[in-house]
Amino acid sequence: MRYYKELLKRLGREPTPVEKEAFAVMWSEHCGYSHTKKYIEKLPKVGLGGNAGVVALDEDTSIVFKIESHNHPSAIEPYNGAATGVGGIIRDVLAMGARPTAILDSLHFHRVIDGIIEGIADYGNSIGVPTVGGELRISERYRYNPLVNVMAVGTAKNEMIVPSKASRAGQVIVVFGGATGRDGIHGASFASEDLTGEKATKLAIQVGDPFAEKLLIEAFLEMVREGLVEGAQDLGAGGILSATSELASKSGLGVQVHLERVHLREPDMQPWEILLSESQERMAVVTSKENAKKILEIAKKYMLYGDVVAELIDEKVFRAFYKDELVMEVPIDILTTPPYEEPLNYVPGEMPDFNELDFSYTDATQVYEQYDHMVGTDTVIPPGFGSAVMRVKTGKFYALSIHSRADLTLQDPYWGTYITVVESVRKILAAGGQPLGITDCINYGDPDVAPAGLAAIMYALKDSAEHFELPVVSGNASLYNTYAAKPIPPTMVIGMVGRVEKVVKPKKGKVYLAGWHGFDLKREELLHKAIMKARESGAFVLTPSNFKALVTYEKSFARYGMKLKVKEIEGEPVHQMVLVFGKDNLGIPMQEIGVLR
Amino acid sequence: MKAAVVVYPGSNCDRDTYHALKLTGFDVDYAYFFDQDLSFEGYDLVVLPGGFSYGDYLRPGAVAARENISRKVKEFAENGGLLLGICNGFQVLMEMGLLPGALLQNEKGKFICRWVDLVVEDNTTPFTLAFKKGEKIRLPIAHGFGRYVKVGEPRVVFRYRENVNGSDEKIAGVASESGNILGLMPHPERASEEILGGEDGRKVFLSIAEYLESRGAEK
Amino acid sequence: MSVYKFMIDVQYKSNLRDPRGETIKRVLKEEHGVPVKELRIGKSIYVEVEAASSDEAKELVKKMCEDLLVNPVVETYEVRSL
Amino acid sequence: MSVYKFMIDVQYKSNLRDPRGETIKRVLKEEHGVPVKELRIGKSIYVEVEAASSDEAKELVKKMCEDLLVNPVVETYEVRSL
Repeated sequence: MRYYKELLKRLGREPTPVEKEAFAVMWSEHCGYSHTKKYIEKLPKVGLGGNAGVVALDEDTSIVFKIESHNHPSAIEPYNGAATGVGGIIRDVLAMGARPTAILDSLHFHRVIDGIIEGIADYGNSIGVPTVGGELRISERYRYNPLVNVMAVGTAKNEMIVPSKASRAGQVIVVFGGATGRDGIHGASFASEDLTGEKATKLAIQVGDPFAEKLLIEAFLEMVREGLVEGAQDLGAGGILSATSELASKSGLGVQVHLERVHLREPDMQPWEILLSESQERMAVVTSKENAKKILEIAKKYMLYGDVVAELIDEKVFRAFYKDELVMEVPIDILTTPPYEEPLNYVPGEMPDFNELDFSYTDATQVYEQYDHMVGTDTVIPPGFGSAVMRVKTGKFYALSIHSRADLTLQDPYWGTYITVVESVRKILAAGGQPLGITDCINYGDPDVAPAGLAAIMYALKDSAEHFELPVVSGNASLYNTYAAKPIPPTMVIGMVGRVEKVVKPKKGKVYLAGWHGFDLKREELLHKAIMKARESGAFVLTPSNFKALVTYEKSFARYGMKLKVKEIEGEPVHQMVLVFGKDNLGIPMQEIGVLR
Repeated sequence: MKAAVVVYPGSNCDRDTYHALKLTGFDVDYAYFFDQDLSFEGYDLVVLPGGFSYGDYLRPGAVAARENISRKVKEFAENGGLLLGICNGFQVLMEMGLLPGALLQNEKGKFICRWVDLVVEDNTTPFTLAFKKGEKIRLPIAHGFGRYVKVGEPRVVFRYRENVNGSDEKIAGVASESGNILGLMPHPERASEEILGGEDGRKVFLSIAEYLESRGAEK
Repeated sequence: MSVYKFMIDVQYKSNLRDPRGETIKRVLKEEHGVPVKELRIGKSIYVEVEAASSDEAKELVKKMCEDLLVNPVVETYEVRSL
Repeated sequence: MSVYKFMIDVQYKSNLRDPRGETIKRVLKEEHGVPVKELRIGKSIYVEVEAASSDEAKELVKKMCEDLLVNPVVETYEVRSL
């Protein structure tokens, strides 16, 4: 265990075997964020702290959104790894009191891995949340470390937003959902292991149950509507241990957990296994003693198991019992404030001339056709056209994008990340949106071997977010993506949400190439104004990063009976050019390059 | 015009169907699987929506079809009420034995979500009065188990215009002999507003309204 | 009362096409060079029931198949005690 | 050369959850009152291969399972000659 000496110091004694297992999980990179915590604190943030970030769509509706990675599990078992990745991020958004309304995925493979696509499709389709967008990058560099990043989005009335913390002693925590088994024990710390270690072969595979997740979504939203939920957190990495300790310590409280009350699927489980089990489709709900009964009635109505598993106390301690046997007791703050690595300082140089690397763009229609992108009847711009646009039936619209440029960050982590944010802003503007916030997922090799790259990425995120005055509302870090000590390209996936006033659908007619070759940050503002001007005049706009890879756009237009015919365009890896459909005088260089018939 | 949308554990398109029915002027209620004292008394239309009832575990619609709420649905249909099964709802109607044949895994073994071209074969059912016979329409499909296998000679109402999932004779929707039950794989509720990409689905709900009004006039 | 174990093999009726099976047969033949003549995919359901005798247990399993586990319109099944 | 027939039973490894089997077991127990103790849903693959002997045929089927039909990370299988 990485910080063992630090644990001895803080505890002032040898940890018991249970405590060793507990701290191995809580202080793992996956739960503890030790390498990114200090950088994250410097990011511009807004809104309610908690699992997933919140931004305001309008005066009475909030949008919750976050990205998470499930890279290690998907490398070991593609189908279940990807499926449980979807389940986890959906519960993160749900825990904020929001109905999940959209999923986007960012996939990096060495070839299309059917198991991962089917895992995302089966889980997302079954829980009835539309998968409306994504990106698919193919490169040999991801042969042993496929990247599966999933972004979930949800909407909620402002008054329904649930804090992800307890608030006073005397509250209780109900854990409800599927039954608890030995799934994924050490899933969290296993996710922070180099894949050749013997840990990787140890079966920490979790199997998803989308049917239980759908029941969990409807049950939890009913509890929120009935005003019974005072706080919530989903059970993910670290299971009951991390959910109960984090809910308590965020309000300076302690917690006592009673493990014998957890509904088990495998009756012979040891107390520490119950504490650390990462069984899927479970939620921790903070409520009053009086409302706990009503919460359990709703859980039962939806065929789910549940019980009051813990109570909040003033004494800042984490105590776990099995019947009256004390299983574990430690000061709670030691558990929930893992050691962190000192952040480096980073001063960016000039942006280099990027070379074109062999990241191939494939036809993503074969992939997104397996996703139900229409369920919910709120998908207004479907996948395949840059950013998706969704509606809220109250008559508001919002744009969603997910984007990464590993071909650039491999050459310069700082400017590669910066350009990814710039291009994401363009994608939202092109959909007629005003960007509201950023969520990010860092996929990196070994931060101890190459700390400078991580610092560069985090500084670029901070600088670009400040440049566009956008809050970074949530995020995730997947580190140690190495195989036989060889790292993946640093891959920063940016998710973005924007408020859309007017929806524009693609119309047949002339297609123009607008903007400039090459990249100059000072000109970007002009490009943005031109995109907004085109949108206001009712023109459709697309912002491809690579003009040699328009196959997904072409195949998507074809599905709606339209043929995109454009000349070969020579575009550098980084440029400031966009495609404008049906509008020519935007006050920036433009030329006619084709037609949409 | 009173409609009830049945919500099984795992149904996903109940709210979408509710929305589309409201748009067409229906008075709509949900019929939840956990409502103990539920009755379809006084309803003109019952809809089994799309989704993954019981996660599609074992067979799509297999478990839902044997719930006691489904017994009440069967009684309602046997008493002449209008019963519409969409996608998973169609699978449930088959498993209930209310419609002939079976719905198996798509030919290529993959889930398919896209708009498809169809033709209206029978515009004499209460669900298709607003269409012309042989009318070409476009509706979206989203299913993994939509391959229709014929048993006997079903009353075919909708047919795909090209092979979508390997269905026998490209059958997309069938009605009961008496015509008061319709099952179809495409989603009319997803094609009831232009902003979503098409309005051909609206005519299914308009047909039902037209039928009920004309029958109401006779009563 | 004791616990009896069975395996239920559920196959689609032989007159029904099995496109999935056909695809896998073709891949095995053409890409793996295996001389496969026929391949059909079905379900195998492992079940344990509590009953007073093995006959009673077998009856219970038959009833489960008729009630839910098998779709008589397109499927046939065989029960094997383990 | 002659044709040999086999049935391959493919099941999820026992230490892995089978949410489908769990859900169906629960429905049978709670809603159909059947005393089912355990239920797991797997695949059963009927296959016919051409070979010089039954041993050779069995080897071929084993190879098919390892190459394509079974995912060794999460599934186990048994071959039964018919």
